[in-house]
Amino acid sequence: ASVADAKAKGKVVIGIQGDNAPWGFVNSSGVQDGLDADIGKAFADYLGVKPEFVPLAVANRIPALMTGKVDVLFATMGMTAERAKTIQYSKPYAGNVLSVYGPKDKKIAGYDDLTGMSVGVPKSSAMDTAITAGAGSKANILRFDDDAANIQALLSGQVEAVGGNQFYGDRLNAAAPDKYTSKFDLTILYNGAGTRPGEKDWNETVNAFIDKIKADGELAKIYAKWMKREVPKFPEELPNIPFTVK
Amino acid sequence: MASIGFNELFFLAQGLKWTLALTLIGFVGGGIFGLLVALARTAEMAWLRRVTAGYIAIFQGTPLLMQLFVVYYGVALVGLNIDAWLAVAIAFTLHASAYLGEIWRGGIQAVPKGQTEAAKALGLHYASTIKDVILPQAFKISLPATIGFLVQLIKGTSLAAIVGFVELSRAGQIVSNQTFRPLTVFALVGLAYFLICWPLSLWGARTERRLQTAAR
Amino acid sequence: MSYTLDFSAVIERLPELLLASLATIGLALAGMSLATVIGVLGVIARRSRFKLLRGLVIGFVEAIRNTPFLVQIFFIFFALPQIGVRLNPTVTAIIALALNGGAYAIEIIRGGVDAIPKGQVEAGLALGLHRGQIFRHIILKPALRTVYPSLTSQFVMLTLTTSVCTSIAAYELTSVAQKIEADTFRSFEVYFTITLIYLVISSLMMGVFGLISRISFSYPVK
Amino acid sequence: MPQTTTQEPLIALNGVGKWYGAYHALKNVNMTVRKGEKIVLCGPSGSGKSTLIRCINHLEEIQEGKITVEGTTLTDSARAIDAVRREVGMVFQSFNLFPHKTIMENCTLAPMRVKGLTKAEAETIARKYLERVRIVDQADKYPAQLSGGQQQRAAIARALCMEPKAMLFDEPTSALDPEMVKEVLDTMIGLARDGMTMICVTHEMGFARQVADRVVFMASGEIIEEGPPETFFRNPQHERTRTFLGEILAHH
Amino acid sequence: MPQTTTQEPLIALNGVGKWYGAYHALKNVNMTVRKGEKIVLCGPSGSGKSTLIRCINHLEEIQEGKITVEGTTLTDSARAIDAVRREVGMVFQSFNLFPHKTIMENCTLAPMRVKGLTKAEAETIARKYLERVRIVDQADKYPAQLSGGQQQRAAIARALCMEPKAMLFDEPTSALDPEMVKEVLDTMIGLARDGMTMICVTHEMGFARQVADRVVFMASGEIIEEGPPETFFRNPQHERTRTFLGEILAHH
Ligand SMILES: Nc1ncnc2c1ncn2[C@@H]1O[C@H](COP(=O)(O)OP(=O)(O)OP(=O)(O)O)[C@@H](O)[C@H]1O
Ligand SMILES: Nc1ncnc2c1ncn2[C@@H]1O[C@H](COP(=O)(O)OP(=O)(O)OP(=O)(O)O)[C@@H](O)[C@H]1O
Ligand SMILES: [Mg+2]
Ligand SMILES: [Mg+2]
Repeated sequence: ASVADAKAKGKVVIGIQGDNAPWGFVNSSGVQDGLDADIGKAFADYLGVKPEFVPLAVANRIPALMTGKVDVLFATMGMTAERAKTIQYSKPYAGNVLSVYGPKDKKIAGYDDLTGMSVGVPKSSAMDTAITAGAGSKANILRFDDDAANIQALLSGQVEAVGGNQFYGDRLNAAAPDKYTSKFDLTILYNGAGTRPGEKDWNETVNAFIDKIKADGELAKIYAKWMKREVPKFPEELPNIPFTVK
Repeated sequence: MASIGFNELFFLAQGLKWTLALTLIGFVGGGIFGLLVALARTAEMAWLRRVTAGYIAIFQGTPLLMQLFVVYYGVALVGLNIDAWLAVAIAFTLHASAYLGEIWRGGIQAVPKGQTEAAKALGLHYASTIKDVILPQAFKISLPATIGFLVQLIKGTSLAAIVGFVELSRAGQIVSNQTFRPLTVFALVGLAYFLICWPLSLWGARTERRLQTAAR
Repeated sequence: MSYTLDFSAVIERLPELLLASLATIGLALAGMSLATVIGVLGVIARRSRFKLLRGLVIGFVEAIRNTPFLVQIFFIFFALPQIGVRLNPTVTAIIALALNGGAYAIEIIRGGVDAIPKGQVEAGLALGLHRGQIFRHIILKPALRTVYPSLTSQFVMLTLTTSVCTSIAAYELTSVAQKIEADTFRSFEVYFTITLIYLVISSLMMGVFGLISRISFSYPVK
Repeated sequence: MPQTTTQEPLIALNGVGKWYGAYHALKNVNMTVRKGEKIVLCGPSGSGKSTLIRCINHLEEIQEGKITVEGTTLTDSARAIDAVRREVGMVFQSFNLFPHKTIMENCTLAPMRVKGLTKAEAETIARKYLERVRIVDQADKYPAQLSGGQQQRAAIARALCMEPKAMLFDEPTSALDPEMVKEVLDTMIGLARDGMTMICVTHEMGFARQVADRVVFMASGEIIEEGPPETFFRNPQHERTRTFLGEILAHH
Repeated sequence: MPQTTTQEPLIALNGVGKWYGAYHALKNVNMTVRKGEKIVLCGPSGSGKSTLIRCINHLEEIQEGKITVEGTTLTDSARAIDAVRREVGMVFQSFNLFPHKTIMENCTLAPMRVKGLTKAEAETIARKYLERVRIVDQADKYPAQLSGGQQQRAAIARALCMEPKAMLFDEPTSALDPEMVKEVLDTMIGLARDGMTMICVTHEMGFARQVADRVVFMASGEIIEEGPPETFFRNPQHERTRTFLGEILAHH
């Protein structure tokens, strides 16, 4: 469906993740929530249509987009050059400060210190990508289905460190006070919206929308609500990741 | 970080509802087509038996998850956009009919040959022979195995998450990601499955015993 | 939909997938072998004089058969460390597969044992053989032969179940596939490919099972 | 005590040849059975007796020759097979009653499904024949609740309910305990007396003497010799027949 | 042609009573079998013949009375049971050969496991007894590859390989085709001539006449009468025996 179709129908179908708080998730009442959900709502407003959310899992977000089951993905998708060969990214709208977390008393200052360690990451996440790139050959990387399993693995001692996002600190602290801390930051990974390659209308619309919310402070509001921090400064371009359809 | 409260339990219960609905679809679709598969597998035409054998090999030889994926997304690739319900109905039917068909083939072949011959000698036609003579006995013979498979199918419905169903397992995963208590959540989910499956298993075992004593 | 399948990314990483297939086969073989052992020992325990032992086996079988494999493997991986048992993902996966397959094997083999004509046992008794000898020399092989088809199809299912081991980060086919999918977003290509690989693996298994049957159970029956 | 028989041939086999794969099970078999005639078929194990009578109602296909029953030539066409099966009833060594149906249901199934009788009509007929074999009081039991002899009589009644022109028996008493053999044989003798056309595979030589018009002896898929019981038993023509009779009668 | 027998009692049953649940299957059975004696046990179906001989080697437990074999009283103790089973061999109606073992392996299993013989020793013995029953050429085949008569002879050889003092036979020929009965009976007659002590449940009256020292007739769990074959067949004392013999011999 094209943007025009969506406008005609008065509905845009947005794919978000179903279990990745605080980005995109389904809350206990069964309603989608989180940063991506709020951005999706703003996007629908921008188009002047109603949003329809499809909660997706990591394994099926791309198929859902490619087969037209959703119009656009706001699904916590870290932007990498390799992935950009398959889907069309928009301009970035969020950034992940990714860190390695580990026990307070252990020295982990950089990738080299991960040598020989088992390190947990949520499978297919930005952390997975970053740590695999940085320490893939040195560390024993265990890829769990989601953040919950990843954190549980650290708590139960199945791994010695985990790659996590900015929220891991709070969670670890709540589960085991004062035991774990952030060790070092990985590269910042930006999230972009995903559309089907070659579909200019969606890409341009999404980019225009992102420009608008960046400019009018709406993104900052949503960011503060969910990420509890300032909007990072976004790069103008990323190597080999085009933001627009060529 | 939330704790596991009423809301979470209610959410899990919603998931349970879908699990039961998906199970029902699998049972009905698998039952009907499984019967056809079993009959084709025991047919007199050699080519039909061979085709069905291939069908069974494919659906028993690949993970159900992949079958769901291929039916829902793969078919959409070639331009057929089907509803998620239809997709799970088709995938579960294919999957369950392969297994049930194989189980019931065994049952049909375990009915002594003399029974078919007696029916033929009385002039009964194929349909009547199957319906009045073979199936009632084959069904009895394969009942325990059938129930065993149905229990596995109930557990297998969890894979429907890939086409977007938030059934019991997926609900558990979601709750676990909100509460960060995967152990508690999955213990609850495990218990729920146990409570659905166990009565069925017990019934299966009881029937098996009853059939065995009756056969003596 | 104008999606064009492009397998180049998958083909590039085919070696990874093939290596992971070997891991999957390894997990499956280890799981099956242990499951068979558990199955036989479980059947012996179920026939024992001690009520408690029989009860334990029944409880074990019911608990395993009526809960999802995912819950079982989670339990071993995440709950056992709380009592000090910490197993790495591969070992966890093998144990979980063995216990799961073992529970089914107990039920299946028991069916085969029950199907052995009473006369066989009586002939053994009349010859002066003891219960253990009768089980080992007279019952076991024909019982396994009777249930061989059910047992092997259960084992094919076990092979496919190895894919769930990805959730505790075990190294096997599905986890590698998901990694490749995440890196490249080539979901269809990846999933189609591994579906095919699973089909090849399970067909190979069936072939090998057939061979084993021809070697081990080749005695004629009427 | 052979019965008088009319001259019309009810069943005729002409040059029948039958192979199981490469194994030649029936070799150029010729045989004519007239209405009311009673034939006892005997011969060593594996000689093709069962095969022969199973070919008559097309439980086995033949590859050579021709089988005609009441004018209908048995081809592979479904109509010919149906017609023939309606005319001949068959009783098996292992009874083959349907275990999940009562004796009454066993007897009414085929008349209802094949002849389209109503339940009431079928039950009337069934009661008549269950009476005939003297187990009408067992009508509501399941096969497993009956003794072997009663089961075999129920199987005979079931076949009779289709009111066939001829009956085929394949060792109907050999799965029975010695004491039950008699009751089944008595039933068969009664049937014979009533003029039923019968082909019966059996080693009960007493029965053969008592009711057979002809005894047919088979070996290795061929009919070796045949004749009325007196001649057959007293003065067998062939060496093979003689050894066979010797063995059969030796330990009695 | 009864054999001379020594006077020592090999097997003795004293006031044996046996219940299956509430069903009284054996009632005060008394019987003595001397070394070398051959007993034929007959009686209607369900009369307790099988039960009786199965009690002798403790395949069934008894609730009343006493069974003694070669001086060992059969209690529930494992040692007594082992001792008795080593002394008596048993042959079943349905052969019960082990289908997954060759005839040779069937014969050597128990001698190796129970008596601790080496494979070579066991095979020497096995070959001797397979020769004895004339199927030594079939030693490497599996049971399913043998005819019924050969299977039963293999079962006899298997029992003999334990070199028992007595043999129990439970209808050893009734699952066989008529032509195969003779070869098994011949084997048994040979055994009898060699002086083996035997208790044999059978309805082969020719065999009884030929080898039995005594025929024992049972009905409803009781021994009704017994005697040497001539007297037993010619002049049975009890009405029940007479009807039974009538039925058994009627259709032969
Ligand atoms: N379905 C079959 N496939 C191959 N060979 C068969 C088949 N049925 C019978 N035979 C063979 O055909 C021959 C004749 O068999 P048939 O059953 O007619 O003999 P029979 O005279 O009835 O013997 P019995 O007295 O043992 O019943 C036998 O050698 C048998 O092995
Ligand atoms: N395990 C059992 N449980 C209950 N009743 C039994 C059992 N075994 C035998 N009986 C009953 O005990 C009685 C005697 O049985 P048994 O087998 O000794 O008879 P039999 O004389 O050998 O008969 P047949 O000639 O039919 O072999 C029968 O009424 C039978 O139903
Ligand atoms: Mg036959
Ligand atoms: Mg008996």
